[in-house]
Amino acid sequence: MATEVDPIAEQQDRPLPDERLKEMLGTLMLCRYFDERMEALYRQGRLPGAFYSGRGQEGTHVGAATALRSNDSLFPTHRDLSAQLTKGLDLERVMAQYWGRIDGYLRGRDGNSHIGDWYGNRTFAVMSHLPIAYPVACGAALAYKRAGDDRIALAICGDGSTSNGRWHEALNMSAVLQLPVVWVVNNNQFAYSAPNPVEFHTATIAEKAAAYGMPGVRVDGGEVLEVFDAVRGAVERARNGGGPSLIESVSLRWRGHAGHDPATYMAPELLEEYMTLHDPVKNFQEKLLSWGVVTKDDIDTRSEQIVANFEAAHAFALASPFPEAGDAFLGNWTDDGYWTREPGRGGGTDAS
Amino acid sequence: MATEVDPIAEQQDRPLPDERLKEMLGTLMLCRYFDERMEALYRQGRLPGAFYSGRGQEGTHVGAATALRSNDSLFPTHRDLSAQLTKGLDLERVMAQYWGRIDGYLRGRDGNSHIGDWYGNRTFAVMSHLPIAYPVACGAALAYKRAGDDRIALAICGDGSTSNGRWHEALNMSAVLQLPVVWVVNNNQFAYSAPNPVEFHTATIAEKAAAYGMPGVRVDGGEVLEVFDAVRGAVERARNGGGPSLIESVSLRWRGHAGHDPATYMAPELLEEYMTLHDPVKNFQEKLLSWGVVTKDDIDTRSEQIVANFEAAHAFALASPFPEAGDAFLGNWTDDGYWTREPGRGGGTDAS
Amino acid sequence: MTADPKVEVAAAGHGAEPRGKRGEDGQATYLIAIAEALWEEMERDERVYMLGEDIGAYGGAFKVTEGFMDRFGADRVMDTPIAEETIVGMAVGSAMEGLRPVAEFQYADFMTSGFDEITTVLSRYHYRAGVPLPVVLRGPSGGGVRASSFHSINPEPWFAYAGGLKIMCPAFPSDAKGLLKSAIRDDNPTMFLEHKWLYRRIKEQVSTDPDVTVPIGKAAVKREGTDLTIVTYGAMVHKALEAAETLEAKGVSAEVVDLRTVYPLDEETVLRSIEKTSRALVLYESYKFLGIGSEVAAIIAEQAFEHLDAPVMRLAPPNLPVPFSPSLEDAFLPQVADIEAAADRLAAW
Amino acid sequence: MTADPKVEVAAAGHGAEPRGKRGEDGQATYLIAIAEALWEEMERDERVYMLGEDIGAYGGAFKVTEGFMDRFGADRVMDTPIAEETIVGMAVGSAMEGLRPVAEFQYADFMTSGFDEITTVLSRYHYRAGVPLPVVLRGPSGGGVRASSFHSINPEPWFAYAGGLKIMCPAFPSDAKGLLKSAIRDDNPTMFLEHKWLYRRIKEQVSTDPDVTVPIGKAAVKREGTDLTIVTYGAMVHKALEAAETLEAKGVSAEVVDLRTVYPLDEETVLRSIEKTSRALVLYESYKFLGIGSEVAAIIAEQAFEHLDAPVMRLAPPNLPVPFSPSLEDAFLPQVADIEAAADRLAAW
Ligand SMILES: Cc1ncc(C[n+]2csc(CCOP(=O)(O)OP(=O)(O)O)c2C)c(N)n1
Ligand SMILES: Cc1ncc(C[n+]2csc(CCOP(=O)(O)OP(=O)(O)O)c2C)c(N)n1
Ligand SMILES: [Mg+2]
Ligand SMILES: [Mg+2]
Repeated sequence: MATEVDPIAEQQDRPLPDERLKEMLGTLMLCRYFDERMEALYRQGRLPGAFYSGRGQEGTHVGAATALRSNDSLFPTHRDLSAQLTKGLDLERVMAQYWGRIDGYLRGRDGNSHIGDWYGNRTFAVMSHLPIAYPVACGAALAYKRAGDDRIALAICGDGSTSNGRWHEALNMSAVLQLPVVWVVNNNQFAYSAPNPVEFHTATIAEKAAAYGMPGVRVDGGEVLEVFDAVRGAVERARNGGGPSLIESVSLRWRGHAGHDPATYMAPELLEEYMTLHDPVKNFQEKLLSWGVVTKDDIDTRSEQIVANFEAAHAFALASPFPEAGDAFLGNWTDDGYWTREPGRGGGTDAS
Repeated sequence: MATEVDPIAEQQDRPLPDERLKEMLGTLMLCRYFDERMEALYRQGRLPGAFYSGRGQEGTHVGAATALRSNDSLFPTHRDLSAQLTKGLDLERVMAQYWGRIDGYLRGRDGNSHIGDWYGNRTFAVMSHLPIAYPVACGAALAYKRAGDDRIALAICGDGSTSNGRWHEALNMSAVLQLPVVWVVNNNQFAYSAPNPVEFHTATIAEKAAAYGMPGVRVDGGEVLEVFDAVRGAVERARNGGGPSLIESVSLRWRGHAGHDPATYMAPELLEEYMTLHDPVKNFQEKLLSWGVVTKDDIDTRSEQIVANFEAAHAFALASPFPEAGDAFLGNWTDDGYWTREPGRGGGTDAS
Repeated sequence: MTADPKVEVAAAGHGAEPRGKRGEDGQATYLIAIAEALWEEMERDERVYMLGEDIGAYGGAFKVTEGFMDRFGADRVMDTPIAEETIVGMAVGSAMEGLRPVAEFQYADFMTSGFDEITTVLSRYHYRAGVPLPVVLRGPSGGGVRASSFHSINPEPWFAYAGGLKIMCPAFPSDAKGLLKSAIRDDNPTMFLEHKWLYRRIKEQVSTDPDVTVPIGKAAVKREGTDLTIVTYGAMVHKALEAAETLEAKGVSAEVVDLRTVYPLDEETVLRSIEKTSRALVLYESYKFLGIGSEVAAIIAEQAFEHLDAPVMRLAPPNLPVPFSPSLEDAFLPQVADIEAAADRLAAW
Repeated sequence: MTADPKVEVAAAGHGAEPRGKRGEDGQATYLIAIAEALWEEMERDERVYMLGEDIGAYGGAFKVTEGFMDRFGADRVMDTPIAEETIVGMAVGSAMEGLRPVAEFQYADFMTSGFDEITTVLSRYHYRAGVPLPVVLRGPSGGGVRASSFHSINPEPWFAYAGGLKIMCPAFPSDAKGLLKSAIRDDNPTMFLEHKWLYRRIKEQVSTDPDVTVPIGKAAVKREGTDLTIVTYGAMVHKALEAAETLEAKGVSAEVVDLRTVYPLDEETVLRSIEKTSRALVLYESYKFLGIGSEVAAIIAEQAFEHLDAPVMRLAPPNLPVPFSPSLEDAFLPQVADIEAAADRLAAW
């Protein structure tokens, strides 16, 4: 059965030191700004490839990733770049990936949010097929359990992905083996154009946890601390040998499935409601202001930093060369050493 | 949540006319005898290929299949030959299949219980990959719903198959589309050598139904009427537009996974318990005797018929020719007409 | 999900039937031709229905089925959960009960997510049990649109190996429309791969006669030539034709054979062309190792040996994930210049 | 689940380590050689672990891992649920964290049930993201044991096409042991296909030195000949050698090249043999259309053209489900007599 978490945000005692709360707000603001600017560049035809906006879901992404240690592993989807940014990915290299440049985390081999940084921030390089990283997360968790250390794996996927067989296999396997893994479902209420009722027949996703004999929790993705608290609880449980948990974080996908999608299938009232009442960035900003953790000035300063960092990263990305054509044929087998040496930087093309 | 069904068998009013109860007993006896004799032939090296014994699970198979109309479709597994026999498969053609002969339902193309008779008895030809027929059952059910007739599809699989992604997808899909389908899980407590705890982490399989927003029922496979009653209820529900249901029928796999498996991993006490307390054939026989529906004589007469029929079918199978070698290259495309004409009967080989 | 926003935004008007989306000149793009085939077959036979992700209200990721739900209703234009194994399984089961399903994969890349139901059930069932399965699986395949590894694959060799599916990879709008209609009318399982690079790039006059079809299993000579034969299919046909022009100028006359159907393969048309030109360049976008061209080369080596004046030459991408960066993808895929160079070497042999 | 009960019942003693299961003569069957390789590598490197269905207490459907759990414990000999996608995914994730998983598929047929994780994740991850994945996928493949369609497949062409897995199909116990050890020590994903027809039929003296390995990607000439070359692998190697004997008697000297590894392919050894004999018969048990032999034939046609005195000939089963009935399966699979007939035609060409 799904158990509603008592929103810690309402409590007087704060879940984290002020510095970390401030940091969390900064991350939320960064993710929001990055998302808005990248989408704008996409619409102007200045951003190649695809763009999947995670706007409105930053509470889920930042709340979940904040509950992880740097050596815990994260298995995200195309929608979860904000979670990867929270985990620590470098803005410059992220943007270099969008522009297909050699300094991108995947050296230009993949684009957009199909990104990852295993050795640096322990994030799995996103793959399209949904939710194909879920079974992989079981494996990382298995390794932690075997090693007897207290690391954990956290995987995110969307509401629509829960109807896929891989989702079931991974949850079931993690329960049978009692693996240290946390399953987060970013229920943004749509799978591309499909609303929840087209994807599953239960009122919530959290209640499905019972079918695996694991706890299931449903939280408000508009409240980052509510998400953080629930995920932290699940993470602690996993670290201490308590096995897997499922967390459903509910929000709304504010934008289309990807940059090209006007999402005319979404009811304007619904969007209106979420943008006004469940904006994770606005809500948290107001909370910290009311708590006196930050001042209006702090926020303005942080905003300026973010804009500056974005511009710098954008410039870096555009200045980064394309991969050399010959690189296309390297890096399949470990033996050719492509991934252990610095890549050539002589690529040149005006494509994109 | 799983709801225990109140075993109708205990009630005084009988669920079926005496003639049908008698028929049910006859089918149970046939399935039991067929299973014992075929295994014996296998052990003597006289039966080619593999043999998957369904002994101890006849209550599930006969109870479930008896609740179907002849034009309802059945999607079984390797373990469920008894369900196909109940649906009406002809013993002679079944045995011809085991011996790889042209008169087998699949014309020698497949063997053992990988059998089916779509046009005759509406049973899907069994495939090994588990539970690969579950999604197919959704399709048949979809066609019935589209046609607006009241036919239904019933699919069976084992406990171990519930850990596979296809199982989840099919149940979820059937719930989303509210398809007229009944999902029966033959929980014989083992998947090859794996006991339930290796396959899933819940106490029952029936409770997993809640994750799909469908009713889940757990019944005693040792009591054929209990199974019949639960399945009949689910079938009626499906016929009347009530959507899918899940039924877990609990028994024990009395024999090894297949003829070659001594099943040394199974606790003797467990086997002992089930063979004495949960023998669906013995239990039903005693019930009908106590109800006065059958006499000892009826049973003896029926037994003799069964033995005679088995011998006749065995003789028929051995007399049936092997397929002609050239048949191996026909029947892939509908265009060559192989499946719409009588097959050649000139095959000859002393193999097997 | 789409390769090029500019192109996607250019998706035709909402709710209109495909015919209405042809250009001023009455020409139909490859995409519109496909939509017309679906529309006409849905009109012709009400047993035909479509299922897939986002094909209903949304009209499909590439807008191929736009307007279909309004016309045919949600029962015949079914939106499904993200469950490819079960989408295929449902198609099979409904076909066993007399329906004629056309399942759309949002990208052909996701056919691997339904691989077992496709290759174990759909591909084998008729041979094993004699029940016809008139199922069509369709989806956008191929690269060249900067969509990277997971949105650019050419899966046809995987499914051709299975042996129980007829597989089409048309290069022109007319062939696409005619072959898709044949596929929907065929009682056997078929796979129809739509090269997404062609969707809106290629257009031509396409018959409006709903009964004009193109036979499955027949290749076509798209350009006559005498010095060598380029055997190819899909998007590469257009690169081959472009290269043939330049080669002509250089005095090399190249014949271009478009396989159109990759399984079963039209050996006769290929061999007849080789008998004429005595030189074969097999060009394909599926990976080089065990791509469709491997079989074509083997067939030529086996059956046209006496006619060959030079080795069978192959040009295809390596068996690697299709990379995203333009510099990488351009090096990865055979380009017109590569074809010319190969043809020059072959002609000079 | 097994093809031949008599054979299955002959499974070696319980709990013994594989070495103890060799015959009086010290020879090891193909199955025992595989078990020894696993055992020795488990001993050598504790990062190595096995996962799969019924491999623990039961010792595996074919008893390959019998006795392993007693020796290495349930953590390193893990029984899993029936969830192939997740078995592969777990192998990948654990390899990313430094383990070296060896996943057993009860039958290679069920690799299609994990197809997406194998071809989309395992095969592509290193190229895309640079993380080595030392994962071994192993399982019994091939026909000839009356096990019918779902227990007889040769899936190697499907996985070779993916391009990111090294794939081995050994024919002899020594090669099986040496190649499996190399696979387990390789930092790249590998697939090890054990032809079940060979498990207990073929035995030979096999090195007991735990450090003797066989290099991946190298073919071997198993029989010297001068008139023609039979290029083959797996169970067919033994049929080829048998045919070569009879051919010898008839005055036809056949060389037999055993590919051993089918991806990447050892082109050099194949070509060197063709240069010598000038005639090639490509024999394979994977389906004819886009089976491994299609690529071999294409390579020969492309690179040995000048040396060929006859067309490249192919002998392989059709792309159909492997049928159960002896009369059908015997007609379906290439038999020794078919090989002789083909070789005769080729030599006479
Ligand atoms: C197996 C598979 N089928 C289809 C797709 C195409 N696709 C990409 S995203 C998407 C919708 C995903 O919805 P959800 O899981 O809710 O994630 P969200 O995009 O809402 O975050 C679909 C259908 C895919 N990526 N993988
Ligand atoms: C996808 C898949 N993986 C593995 C197998 C091999 N296999 C055949 S039966 C079986 C056990 C099935 O257990 P269960 O589902 O409980 O059915 P039962 O045999 O007990 O009736 C296994 C693992 C298979 N048939 N399909
Ligand atoms: Mg969603
Ligand atoms: Mg079972």
